[in-house]
Amino acid sequence: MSLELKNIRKAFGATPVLDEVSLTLQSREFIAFLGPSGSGKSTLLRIIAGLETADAGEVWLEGRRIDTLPPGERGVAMVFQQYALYPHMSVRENMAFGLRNARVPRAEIDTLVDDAARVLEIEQLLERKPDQLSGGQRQRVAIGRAIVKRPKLFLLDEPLSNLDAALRLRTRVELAQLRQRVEAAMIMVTHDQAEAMTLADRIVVFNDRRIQQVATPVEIYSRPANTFVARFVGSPAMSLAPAIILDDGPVAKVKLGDGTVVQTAVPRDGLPADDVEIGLRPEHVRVAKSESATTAEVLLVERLGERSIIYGKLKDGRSITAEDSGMTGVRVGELVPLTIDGERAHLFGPDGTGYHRRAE
Amino acid sequence: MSLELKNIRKAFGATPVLDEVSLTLQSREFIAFLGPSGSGKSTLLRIIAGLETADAGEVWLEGRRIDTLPPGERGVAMVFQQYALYPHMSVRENMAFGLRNARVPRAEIDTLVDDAARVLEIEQLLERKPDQLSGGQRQRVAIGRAIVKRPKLFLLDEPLSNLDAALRLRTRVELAQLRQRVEAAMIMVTHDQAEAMTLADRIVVFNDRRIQQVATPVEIYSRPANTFVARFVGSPAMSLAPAIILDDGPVAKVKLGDGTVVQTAVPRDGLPADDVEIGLRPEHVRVAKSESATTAEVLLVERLGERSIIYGKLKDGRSITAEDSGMTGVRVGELVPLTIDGERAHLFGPDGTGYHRRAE
Amino acid sequence: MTQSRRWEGLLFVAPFLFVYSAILIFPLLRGLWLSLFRIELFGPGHFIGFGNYERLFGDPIFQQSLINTFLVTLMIVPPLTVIALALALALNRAGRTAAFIRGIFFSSAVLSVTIVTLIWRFVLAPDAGLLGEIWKSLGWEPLPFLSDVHLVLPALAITTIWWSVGFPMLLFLAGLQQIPQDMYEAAALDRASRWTTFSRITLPSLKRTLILVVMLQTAAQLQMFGQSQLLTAGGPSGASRTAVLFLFESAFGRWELGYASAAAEVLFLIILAVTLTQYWATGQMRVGGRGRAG
Amino acid sequence: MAAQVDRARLTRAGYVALTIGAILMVSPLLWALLLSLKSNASLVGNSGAAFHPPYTLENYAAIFGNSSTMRWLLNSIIVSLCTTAGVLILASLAGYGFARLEFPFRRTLFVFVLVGLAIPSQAVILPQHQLFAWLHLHNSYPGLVLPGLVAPFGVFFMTTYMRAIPKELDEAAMLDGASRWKIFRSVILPLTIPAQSTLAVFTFLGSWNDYWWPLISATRSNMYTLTVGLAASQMNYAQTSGLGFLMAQAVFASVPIFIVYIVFQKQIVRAMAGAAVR
Amino acid sequence: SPNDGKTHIYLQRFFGECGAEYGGATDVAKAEGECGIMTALINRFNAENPDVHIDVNVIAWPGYPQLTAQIAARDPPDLVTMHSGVISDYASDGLLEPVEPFLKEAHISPSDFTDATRLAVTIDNRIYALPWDTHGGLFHINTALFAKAGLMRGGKPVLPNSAEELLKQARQFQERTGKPYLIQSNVADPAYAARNQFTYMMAEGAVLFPDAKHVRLATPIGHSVATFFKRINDERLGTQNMDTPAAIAAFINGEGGIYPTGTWMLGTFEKEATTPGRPLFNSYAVFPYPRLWGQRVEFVSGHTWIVPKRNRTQQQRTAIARFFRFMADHNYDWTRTGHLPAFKAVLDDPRFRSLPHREDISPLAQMGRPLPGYVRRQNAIEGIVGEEMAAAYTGQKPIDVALRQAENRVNTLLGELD
Ligand SMILES: Nc1ncnc2c1ncn2[C@@H]1O[C@H](COP(=O)(O)OP(=O)(O)OP(=O)(O)O)[C@@H](O)[C@H]1O
Ligand SMILES: Nc1ncnc2c1ncn2[C@@H]1O[C@H](COP(=O)(O)OP(=O)(O)OP(=O)(O)O)[C@@H](O)[C@H]1O
Ligand SMILES: [Mg+2]
Ligand SMILES: [Mg+2]
Repeated sequence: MSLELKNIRKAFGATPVLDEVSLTLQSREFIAFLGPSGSGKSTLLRIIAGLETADAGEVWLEGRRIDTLPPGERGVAMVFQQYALYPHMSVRENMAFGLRNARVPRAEIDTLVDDAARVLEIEQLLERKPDQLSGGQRQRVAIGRAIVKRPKLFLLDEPLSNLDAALRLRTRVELAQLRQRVEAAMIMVTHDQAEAMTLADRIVVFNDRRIQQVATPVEIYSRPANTFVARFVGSPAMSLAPAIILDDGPVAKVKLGDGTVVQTAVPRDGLPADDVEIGLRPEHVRVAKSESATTAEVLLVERLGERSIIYGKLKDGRSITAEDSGMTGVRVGELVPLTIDGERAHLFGPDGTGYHRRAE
Repeated sequence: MSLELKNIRKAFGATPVLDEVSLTLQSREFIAFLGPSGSGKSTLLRIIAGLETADAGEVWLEGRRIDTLPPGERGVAMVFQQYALYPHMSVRENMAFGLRNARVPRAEIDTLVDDAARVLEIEQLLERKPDQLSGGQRQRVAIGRAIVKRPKLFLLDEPLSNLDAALRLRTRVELAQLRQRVEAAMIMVTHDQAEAMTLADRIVVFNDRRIQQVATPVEIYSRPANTFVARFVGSPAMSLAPAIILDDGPVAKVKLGDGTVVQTAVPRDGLPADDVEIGLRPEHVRVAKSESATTAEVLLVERLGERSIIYGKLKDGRSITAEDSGMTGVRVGELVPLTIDGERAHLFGPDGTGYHRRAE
Repeated sequence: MTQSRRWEGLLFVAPFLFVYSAILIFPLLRGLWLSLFRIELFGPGHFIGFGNYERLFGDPIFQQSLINTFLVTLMIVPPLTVIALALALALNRAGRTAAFIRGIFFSSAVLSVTIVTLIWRFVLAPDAGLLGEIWKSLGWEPLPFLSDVHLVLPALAITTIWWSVGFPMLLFLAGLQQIPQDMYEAAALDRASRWTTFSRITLPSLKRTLILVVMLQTAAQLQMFGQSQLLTAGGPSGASRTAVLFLFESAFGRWELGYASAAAEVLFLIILAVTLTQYWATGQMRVGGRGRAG
Repeated sequence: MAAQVDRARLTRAGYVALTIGAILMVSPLLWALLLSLKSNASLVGNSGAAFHPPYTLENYAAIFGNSSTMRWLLNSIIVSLCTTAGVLILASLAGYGFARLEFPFRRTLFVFVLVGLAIPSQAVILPQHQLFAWLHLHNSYPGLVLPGLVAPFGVFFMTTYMRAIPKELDEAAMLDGASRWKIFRSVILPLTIPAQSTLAVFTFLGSWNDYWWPLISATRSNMYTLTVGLAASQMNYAQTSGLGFLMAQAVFASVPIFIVYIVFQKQIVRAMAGAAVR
Repeated sequence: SPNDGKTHIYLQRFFGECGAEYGGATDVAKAEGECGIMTALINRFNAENPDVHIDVNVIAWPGYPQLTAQIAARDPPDLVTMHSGVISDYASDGLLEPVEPFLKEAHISPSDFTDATRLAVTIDNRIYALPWDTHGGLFHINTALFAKAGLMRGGKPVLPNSAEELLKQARQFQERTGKPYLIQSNVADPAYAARNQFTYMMAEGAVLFPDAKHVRLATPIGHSVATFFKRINDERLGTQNMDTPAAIAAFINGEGGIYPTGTWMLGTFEKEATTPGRPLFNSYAVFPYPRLWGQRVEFVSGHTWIVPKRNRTQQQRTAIARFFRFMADHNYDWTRTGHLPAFKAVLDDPRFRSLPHREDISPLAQMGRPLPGYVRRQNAIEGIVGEEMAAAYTGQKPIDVALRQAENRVNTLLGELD
């Protein structure tokens, strides 16, 4: 067990930001904090780093309580959103600064920095100043600065959000590889779910001052704990629509507002009485070749190359998102038949709790 | 015909930025400028707006030569990357500013602003100052400021790049809808290809001071004019590998470096003699259930929920990207069998020109 | 944060606060104490409560000096601000010429007040001065800038503006460079005329600088001393005696330490009131907070 | 019509006005320079003589001929440099404290410092003199330097400037195990160099031209600063017979500051962009 | 350095610094100007007294802020130049040593002093300074213009004997030459108006200071003096808007008939008068202020040497006495500056009388009147009276008002003194 957070509470003035947050990280685990803006992700990260003090609660790292220590002594390293490189220091100095403060011998500093630079392929940049680097290079320096300290825990606050799409993708791959090479746990804050899904062992979904779900990416995607997680994760978002449970069988069969009946694989037991919401991912709602269970009016077609997303509305006005092949012929305004893959449907109770088919 | 650019040339000091660029826009067409950073997209947009002067060439809008007019009189409106809202003016004043300068009567200004605000759903924000708005709201105000002027041409310079992932997606949809409602042509600069693919009628791909290709999104994706376009568009990027054309049949059959033979649908005639590159989109390289034509070592698995991306390397060390289902069991380090959909393969000549299967 | 770290901040400000309190605040308070005495430079003196203040408010010379001070401040601050702003606008461009001209407009600031007044004496003196010569060559009667009750304050104002235009100009230049370029582009697309661009974009964006300049200049001009002392000795007939000259004369000329101290305190309170009013009015009071990237 | 919509092009009238303004600014200075090159005798009763040759360097010779001048120059340099260094140190420390650190009464203390902006120096000069007399600091370098260290504007300036530096830098350094002091010295200070140069120039300027305090504090000729020393060299209180000499002194005394300004001009403008304005 | 076995005396003076020219000069006769002569004198003293060394501290004119500061800091010099009008301020607070013991040791008797200087250094029958000169206002005259105006008799300019005559001559002068009769420095120079008012009120026998606490200005005499000078301005018989440098330049350039200013300008003007080609060449004469009514007296001041109170060794006291003796012996040399001697003997010295114009101005040493020694803050008073009178002369204030305000301001000032 690497990091343990116990009942962290934090308010800025009168506005509470975190409410009794607890969390445990395994050694070498890569955790992503995912959540909308303002949900307290950065704040929690900063509490772990010691840049912010919690109002209550404890932070333990590898068996040591660290929330009483100054940031520099906690054994954590952080990569900031804007990198926060020291603009007046060369790349080498930037990376060496923390080591020098820790009174590491000069020779050892050089070795550590050179090693890290090799790993990150920034050896030829060591003598430059940050403003002579491109965005991606800066990022790597920021990571390098964290690596050299050989921390027990890496904290990354939206490390990719400043990069353009292409670079972001590349850097994402680099981060994933880095992860294999360093012997530390990592926490990455993001509000880009693709990032979280791609990189993390487990994802912590935040909303409204609380942790909504802690689970592996696959689980978060396929078994969202509640409507918030369901809608927040997945792009395009899951369509949600009110449904009534029809009374037969061990797995729920539901009827949508437009009359469509969907046979789900969600077990009946535990489900609330009647009013639920059905959740359908776009890839489970496909444009049918022929007549089918339900039809929708097409509002917008997004052609993404390898597939297309169809934004439509059902007969009762509920919006639904469907998928079709990249070369779809569907046009805006058309009525298209849809097939719903009921096996993959999710149900949500009135309090938002999610119910899913039995785990495989 | 709405906008016509004729042989635009532009250099900053000694560095040329645009080289004989010509382009024609239809009325009400939505064009996206797509290209890597520094390829001159913004510069061209600014030349159209009159914020920059071309060294040579002409700009015509609806039959009128406009490159001699001051920016305010060209009948174009622009949405800036950082929005460039006037921080000391309320939303209403921001939107009214241009109209007031054009001496539109006060009552008419009010109507126009109210109308635009209604369309953009920012009526309740009209009295706020920009710093009291969220990123998405600011964006809409910036668009509103452009709309009220009823321009013949909208210019948008990376309008979405400042938004977070979720908001970007929503705003993208909004932009698409806006597009249906205004009677003007639109040019949007972006380096996010998903954005360009989703929204534009046609995409103009820039690189290296020149237009690389002008075509519809589907065509850009399925028939890239050259290797640059091929690699730049599509995420994850198309894998490219050197290949030798094997001499038989009307369509090319090629052999990759690891010996794999791929039967493409690209007609032989017009193809260069022998050395070509083959281009394969990830969705056309799939993890096979059983033994298959080729195998790759897995370097990284990106789980995107509904599908997974496998980054691997072929036996000859060439990297290749493949796709698998969302719940893939593939692990890093494994050797996996791959099926290549040769029908969808692209070929590229030594000068980079693309050759594709016959258009459907 | 732990208690010790909270006090750590105090350590950073302590050296300045110590020097500041010892060398500025203590003398100020001592002056306050002295102002309650009838006391000369030498000799014991005796406590008279607010006697000095009563005398001060009944002293027409002091009242006149206060009025002069306000008038001259009013004559200086607005034009100085406008000129400095105009210069900054004109000189806000790259290139050696602009830098050279900026240097010229700053150059007067390096002179000491002694030299400035000496130079301006030769400009303003009606019989031998530069302006006088120009006037005469135009066939006009030279204006007696330094001996006419109504012209002497404007003369001081002109001198001061010439002397101090450099610093505000630099402040405005800096302010201008902070205004994002794209706002101007947006305005150009909005068909804003040059005047509209200036009045609706540039000026509002410079608000903070403007206030800073006005505030600093107001405080500085309310303390005007050297120009009045050296150029006109406060004359004619006290028409250019500023408040600081008054207190200087009281102290060094008439040795009325208590009285001068009282005048000093009154002047201090006035300047404080004016400065703080301006400061509060602009909401500069916010100190610290989470200083995010800017 | 084109790009540079920002820096509105100067109109012809603007150019004319600017040129006239520049001439107005500079002509008194040139005139002073010319005067300094004339013998005193030739200027008596006729300052117009400045516009005709012969010119001479005798006034400068007189300045350098006075054995004390170099001593005064040295004093001025020492005092101005020490004052400048002191102000930079104190103001930077305090600026950092006010901009970044939480401590009791921070806002109150900041306002307390701002109050200093309103204190006319003439108003405290006598109590100050008494204080320094008690401390036996007159006719000493500390006596000349200390009052100059009280620079509320410097604190105000550094505070605003430092507030504009991204706070993440402090935090990164904290995680790098740097102490508060180390952060201040190694991270923040180097980033405030433009502001430091501005403050340096203005402090140096003020200290160099200061007259009244050195006048009453340095009463021994070997402790005079240049301003006081040159004033004492004045032979004639009416400042007439030594006009050329006087102007030579002015030029001589101004040159060092002007050099300082030219050297730092770029930094200054950049610095003010950082502070002041936000 | 202090360890050279010599007795060190710390002397503080104004008059400027001219070490470049006179740094090593001991030949007093060859020195020129206040600064030159003073520097040479002190060099000479040091040379003649090898056991004593005078450390000179040159201060900016007039040096009182510094002296005050030094006294406050308990570190005053041993010898200081002081205007006679200022002595009372320091003396009455007990900050100065009475100098009789030094005079005695130097064998100087107060009766050697001219009347004007003796009065000036005596307060309550104690002598507080060694007087060094008398200076006061003189009529510096452009004789070429006077000739043109028909105002020369026997090679001497005709000066008025009464107020009316002055006005008449002035009008005549103005008519014939087209130039102003009087060059006046009215701007930033309160001393000019104060000198006029004091001089001509004294001439009518007015008691300006009946006691140490009161001034009497708003009297019929005061009124008529002010009226007279106002008339000069009303009739534009004098220049209106000049400050001192402008007035000096005007006089040197022959822009007016008479420039009433101090003795200290004599040297400068004389030099002009002996330089061929200058407007003033061979056209310069100078006299004390003429009697316009009443008695022939004139308000004057003077430079003196004072000894601030502090602990001194016997050697230092002796050295000060020797300095006094030396200065007394060399009083003539100082008169070459244009100031009048402090010692009667010099007035009769043929060397003095043979100096240009000295015959003409020497009456000033006898007719000169300082303000009474018991009057303190004479500088400040001069400033106040000058300011108010200038306002009255130029018509900026009604005469009554100006006189009353001057009186009130001075009385308040004096009344506040303990
Ligand atoms: N220093 C502070 N003072 C007051 N409120 C703060 C402070 N820091 C953060 N907050 C508030 O606390 C809440 C949580 O902030 P936090 O930065 O942790 O969000 P986040 O999840 O990181 O959001 P984002 O994705 O936008 O970075 C927000 O409402 C924010 O406004
Ligand atoms: N004012 C300028 N002066 C000099 N060079 C410039 C200027 N503006 C742009 N450039 C250069 O011109 C090239 C094209 O710039 P442009 O802004 O058009 O690129 P872009 O395609 O919009 O890139 P991005 O996606 O980063 O916005 C770049 O190399 C840029 O550095
Ligand atoms: Mg955050
Ligand atoms: Mg761009």
